[in-house]
Amino acid sequence: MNVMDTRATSAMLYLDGVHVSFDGFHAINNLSLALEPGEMRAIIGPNGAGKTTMMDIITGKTKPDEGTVLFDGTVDLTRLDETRIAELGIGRKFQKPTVFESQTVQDNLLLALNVDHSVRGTLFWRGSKAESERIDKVLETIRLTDARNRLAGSLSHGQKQWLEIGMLLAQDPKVLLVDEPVAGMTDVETHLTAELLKEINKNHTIMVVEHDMTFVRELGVKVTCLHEGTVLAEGSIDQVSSNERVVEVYLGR
Amino acid sequence: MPALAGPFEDSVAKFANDEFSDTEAAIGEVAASGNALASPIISALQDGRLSADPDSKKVFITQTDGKIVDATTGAAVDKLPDNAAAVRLNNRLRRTVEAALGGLTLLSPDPAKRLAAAQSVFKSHEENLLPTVESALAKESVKPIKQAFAEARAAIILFKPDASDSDKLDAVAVVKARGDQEALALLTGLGDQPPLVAKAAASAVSAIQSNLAMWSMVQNAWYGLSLGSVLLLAAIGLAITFGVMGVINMAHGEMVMIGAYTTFVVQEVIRTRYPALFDYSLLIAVPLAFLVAGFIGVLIERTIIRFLYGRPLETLLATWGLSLVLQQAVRTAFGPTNREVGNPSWMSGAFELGQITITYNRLWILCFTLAVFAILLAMLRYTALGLEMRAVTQNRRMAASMGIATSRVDALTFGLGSGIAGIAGVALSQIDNVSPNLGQSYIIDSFMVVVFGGVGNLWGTLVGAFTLGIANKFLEPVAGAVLGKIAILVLIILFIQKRPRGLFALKGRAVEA
Amino acid sequence: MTPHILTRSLDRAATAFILIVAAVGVLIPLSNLLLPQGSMFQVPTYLVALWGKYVCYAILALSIDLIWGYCGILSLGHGAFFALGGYAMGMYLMRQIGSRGVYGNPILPDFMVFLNWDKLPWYWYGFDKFAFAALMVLLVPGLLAFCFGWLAFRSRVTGVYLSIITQAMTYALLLAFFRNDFGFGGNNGLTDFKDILGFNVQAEGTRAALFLLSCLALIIGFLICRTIVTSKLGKVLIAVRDAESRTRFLGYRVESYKLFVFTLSACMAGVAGALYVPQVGIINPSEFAPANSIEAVIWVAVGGRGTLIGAALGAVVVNYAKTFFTSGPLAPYWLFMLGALFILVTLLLPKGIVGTFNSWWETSKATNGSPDADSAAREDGVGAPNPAE
Amino acid sequence: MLTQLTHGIATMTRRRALAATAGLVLGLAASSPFAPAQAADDTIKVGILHSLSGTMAISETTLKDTILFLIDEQNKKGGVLGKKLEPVVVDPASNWPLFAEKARELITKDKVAVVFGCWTSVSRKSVLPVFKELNNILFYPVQYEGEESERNVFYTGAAPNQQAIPAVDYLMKEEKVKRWVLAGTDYVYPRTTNKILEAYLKSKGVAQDDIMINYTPFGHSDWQTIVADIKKFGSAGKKTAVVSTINGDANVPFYKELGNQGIKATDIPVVAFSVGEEELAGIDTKPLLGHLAAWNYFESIKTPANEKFIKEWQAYTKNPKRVTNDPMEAHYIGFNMWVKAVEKVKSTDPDKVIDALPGIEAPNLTGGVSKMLPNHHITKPVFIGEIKGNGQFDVVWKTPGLVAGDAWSKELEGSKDLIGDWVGKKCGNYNTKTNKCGGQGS
Repeated sequence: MNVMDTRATSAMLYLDGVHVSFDGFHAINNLSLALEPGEMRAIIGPNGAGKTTMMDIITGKTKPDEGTVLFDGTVDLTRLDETRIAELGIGRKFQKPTVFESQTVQDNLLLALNVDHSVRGTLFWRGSKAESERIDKVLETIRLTDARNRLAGSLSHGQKQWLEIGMLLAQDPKVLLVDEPVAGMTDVETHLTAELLKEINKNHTIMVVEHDMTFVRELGVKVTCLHEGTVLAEGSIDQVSSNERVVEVYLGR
Repeated sequence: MPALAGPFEDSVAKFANDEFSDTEAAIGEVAASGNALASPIISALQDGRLSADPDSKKVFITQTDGKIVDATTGAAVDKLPDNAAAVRLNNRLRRTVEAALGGLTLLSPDPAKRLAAAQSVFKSHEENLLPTVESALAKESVKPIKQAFAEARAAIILFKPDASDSDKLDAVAVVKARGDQEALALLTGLGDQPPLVAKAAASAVSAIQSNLAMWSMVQNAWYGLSLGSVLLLAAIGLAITFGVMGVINMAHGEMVMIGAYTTFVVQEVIRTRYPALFDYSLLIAVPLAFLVAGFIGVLIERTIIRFLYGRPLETLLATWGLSLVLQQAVRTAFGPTNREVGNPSWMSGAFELGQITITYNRLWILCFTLAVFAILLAMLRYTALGLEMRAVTQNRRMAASMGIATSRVDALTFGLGSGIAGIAGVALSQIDNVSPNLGQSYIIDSFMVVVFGGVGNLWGTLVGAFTLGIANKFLEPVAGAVLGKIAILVLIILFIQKRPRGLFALKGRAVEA
Repeated sequence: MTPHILTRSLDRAATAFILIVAAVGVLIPLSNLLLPQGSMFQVPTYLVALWGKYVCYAILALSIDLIWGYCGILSLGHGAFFALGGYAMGMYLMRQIGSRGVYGNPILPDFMVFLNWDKLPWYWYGFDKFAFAALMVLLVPGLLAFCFGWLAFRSRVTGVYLSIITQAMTYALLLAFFRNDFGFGGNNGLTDFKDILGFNVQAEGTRAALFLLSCLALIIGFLICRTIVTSKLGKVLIAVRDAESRTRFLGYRVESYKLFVFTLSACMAGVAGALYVPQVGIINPSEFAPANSIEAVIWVAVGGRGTLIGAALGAVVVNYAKTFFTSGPLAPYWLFMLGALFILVTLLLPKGIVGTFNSWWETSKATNGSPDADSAAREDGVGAPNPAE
Repeated sequence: MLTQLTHGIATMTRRRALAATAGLVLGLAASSPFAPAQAADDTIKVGILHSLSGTMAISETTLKDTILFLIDEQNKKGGVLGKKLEPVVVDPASNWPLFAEKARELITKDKVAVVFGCWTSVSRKSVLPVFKELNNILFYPVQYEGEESERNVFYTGAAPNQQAIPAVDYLMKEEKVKRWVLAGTDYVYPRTTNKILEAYLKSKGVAQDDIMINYTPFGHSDWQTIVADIKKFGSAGKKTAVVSTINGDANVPFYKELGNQGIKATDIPVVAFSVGEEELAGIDTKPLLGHLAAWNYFESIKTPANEKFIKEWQAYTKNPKRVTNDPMEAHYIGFNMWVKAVEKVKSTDPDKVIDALPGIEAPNLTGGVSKMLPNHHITKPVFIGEIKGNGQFDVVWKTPGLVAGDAWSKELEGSKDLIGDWVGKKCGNYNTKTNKCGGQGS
């Protein structure tokens, strides 16, 4: 297979024939997936299907045993580490909300801002109007303006999820990988989150991993179902949810 | 002095002068006297059973059955005079005694005594014993003893100035065939010899040396295994508390120390109450040490560690504090000095395997360590507690929801780790100091073993311990003990950079989360 | 250093701390030198030396707090950097003895003479110059920390693994410095110093000056740490401490940050050691003992991890207690107390003295509704470290 | 303190705040961290500077008890100069800088007249500058490497020529030893002693090939390789002996390994300089029968003075099994010398006592009378003892008379021309070649 052939598709994120195993357990098995620029893709699948491991591979946390992972058609992500990949413009929200709990909401966003990340740069950093305006805007988007001076650790679970999405916004990456954004949220919050992601999708490519089928349906985007580390089905939510195999292994009869 | 004293009596009386030179003269004269009492006198002297009264110049033998006889007459005596004292020896005299006894017991009916006599003659190679050795050789029917007599004869001939060259060449061959350190000592210490003999001796020496050099590799490997077993024993409890539970127990060494002190207490009780049981003292100490250290472990887990789960660095500090308290507590209770823990007879001494000496205590410790390891492995695999333990470490919440009392399992796991450390203390009491500082000297090494082998993997600990032990013992002759140890530490530091999770690391998403 | 990052670092508590240290640094020597002996306020010379030692420990504690409290790196080998700085200074002081050693050899220190060394080993060259020695005080610990950190952080050795290998590092150095062949005086180390920069180290004036210098070093060290922790760099460090991989996914090169503070912290520890040596009069391998490093960590824990003032305060409080309890009838129980302190602080006072005080202050302010809410209490502009690492 | 200060600064004017700070700082610093000293003039204070915790407690605790016992006995006799002696005990916790700190505290705060203390050389080196600066007296009771003679220190333990060299002489003469293993822990005492012995052996015609030198770290516990090496070295056909300067804790595993590998004293005797009754208390000595130790005192020596001392010591400690050892005797001699010197000059003034001490004689426990020499070392007899089965020693040899301690070894290149003479020359390192004080330089 020739890698350069696929460049024609100009996929933002391109995985082909990826394998990973941990101590003999095949977590990812010949996984191929392409995410077009500006696309939002929902990933579903049962526990252990390899969803999070796939994100680990894209963000450089786990190195695949074999296979191709390309960003923007040209950059081989398997050779880079997390920091470098983040710098390229791939942001990630973890399954368990991970924010800097002992710092304020505002500082969390400040840290996420896509500015000079060198030791020197941060030591002599002195803030700018543009930066604070950007933070204000993100705070507004994620509805945390009133909580800006609160410690992130004191936020509710849903607020932490939003703060983490807000950090992604502040980071302003080209691709957002969002792992279970609505876990533990109320219906209203879930709905708001879907709206928020759709809003973000206007300027960003997004990959969402989620179990909540109502939420996935609400997003109304192309769905990929993973099972045992490989793609089981791909298509619209209706197509996928009517797939025999998907029903068998995931949705249940 | 009795008026009728003959030469033998005169000789014996010299023992009462309390002068080493007189004692030496007396040994020679008595041994040469041919008197039936000569052998009993000299073996009594060797065992410290020969007493003398400096005033009356009378000398007495305390027989092994406790009866006392006059050394000159063999007549029974009721009791020793008040001022009688054991005849003193120094090393030189002890050697004289051995040599004399060797001559006297060459024809003893007891095979063990004959063998010992032959070996002491091989060392002393006294010329005047040649006829006796030859007649003994002719009479001997037990093969190894016959061999020993032949070697003793060869040794005498080699040192006999008037022996013929061909006799000496035969003797060199016999000694060469023996091939051990003592043969080497004998051949290198020959002194002036006829050129032919000297040449044969030199080639025998180099043959023995190259043989010994090969054996020294075997020896290093054995020492490495032995050191590895000690490391493994010290680390295995840590592999449970650190590896399985993720708890850094800096007081682990003190659990080892408590085990050693338990052994001391057991032996004290046995010494004062039931001296006959001394050889079983360790067998009694093992379960007790396990229980005592295990109980203290459970106590520690319930009062300190359970409040610190998920905070490994805080656990480290708290348990370090605990180690200080335990050390000082033992120091207060037992005093700061070393305590004596004896070796039971089955753990004393050594045997020869080829050209290396294997000491029983090291051998038993190796066997013991492997047994503990096997039992532990089986326990984790096949018992209910082992199953629960693995369940809790893999997924605490799930285990709890399935009805496992996680806090009980935590306490028991920690108790198990501590108990095994206590058992290690019993074994270490056989080769190291029993002092409040005992644990300190093992804690860093134990952590190195566990980290090197890979956390959470008992097999890793096993391989780690033996690798470090053997590497250390092969480095030691080259670099010296200190540099060898430094080199090992540096290598471990570099190794951790290469494989941050150790030799046998668990891989996967779960361990990194 | 640009002024804005300096001014930002000076809030009320920090200013108060600096003023107090400065006052201590000036007043104690003055009272020692000027007031008549026996006067109520006269500080006897031995106490000047003692407090000088505490101040050096405070600097060491600051350096540990910078990496542990703010970046989550628990080094159990920081005593090694302290000792290396001390050895660099000790080598200078040794060379200053010159021909006044017992053997009167103008070049070789006494221990080399009696081990029959005929010439100075190469690594002793240059230590007769103060400037060179001062450079080495920073460079040697800094370089070791840099190399060690470069290897360890790049391979992502973290948490207890890092703690254990730092311990292995200091243990290896301990064994190495014990060796007489190593050329640093073996077990006895370096001692019997005479002069520093031409002044007699025993003289009251020199002691007073050394004390003042130590206080100055504490202030400078404190300012450097304050500047760092109040800058955005400080926020990144805390981010690394609380969620290392999150920080990585935001595009921060975590290992560079760790390496930077680790090396800086080692240099600070080296300076503390260098000031310590002329005041106590001896440096020997026991300073490398892992137990010393662990004890220094507990100073920080007692004072309050993640609060700079707490670290310094903890060092002084614990060592004051040590001095107090190792004399008189309580002497045999000192280790019980120290051990109990380790346990109790981690169990009952996880935030340390200053951290607990801060929380209390914050709550009382919040209930009183005082407008002055976030000044002195939030001393370092951040919350307490998350106990769950 | 922090509460008050931050709060204070917030509320007070700046000037008042500064004044308050100053007062507080000085008050805190000047109030010593120690319990207030009692200005009792009716007692003479005696400082005891021995580790009661940490690794050295194992050896030093006994010495603290010894001085307490000696003070008790002296006070029963009416004290010194009509005053009672008052012991001041501190714990330097086996921490060398703490030794210096505690020495300073004893002298400055407690105003002791004399200090008995230290065990390791490094602790002595650590307190030396303090004693010089504050001009006080230290009695140091442990055998050491020599190469030192300080005005303020009196060395009552053995110098190398009072222990190592007689032991080697004995082995050469009595045991006809031709090959030597010098095994030691890697620190200054073994290094120096072995240097001296090496030079001495060579001067007696021993070839380099017949000397094996081996160093091990402190607390070394795995002796398999080294014992095997010794065995190998000893099988070269010449009588071999081991001269051991192995430090306390490492001895037990060393002897255990010797015993187990079957090295008997009749094959390769080991003579030790750091193994005494206290160390043997931790070992089953039956396999060690005949191995040797060289000391200036053994508990088993039968003299009326020694028997009385042991009886009273065991009564004082209420422990009928408590052993005595060489450093204890050194303290016994040193303490009595100090008492005599104080009574001679009728003052505890350190200058006067230091000047009075050389020439003072005090009986030792082995039947002789030891004398303080101008180099601040004392004369002592040297005994060679063989280990007995009961953990005691049997004296097999002794020097005909008392041996004077040499501060500077005659065998070492750097010190062969040096002498210590605090009476005539007033100098600890007087060079007899250049006739100058101050080592060999210039």
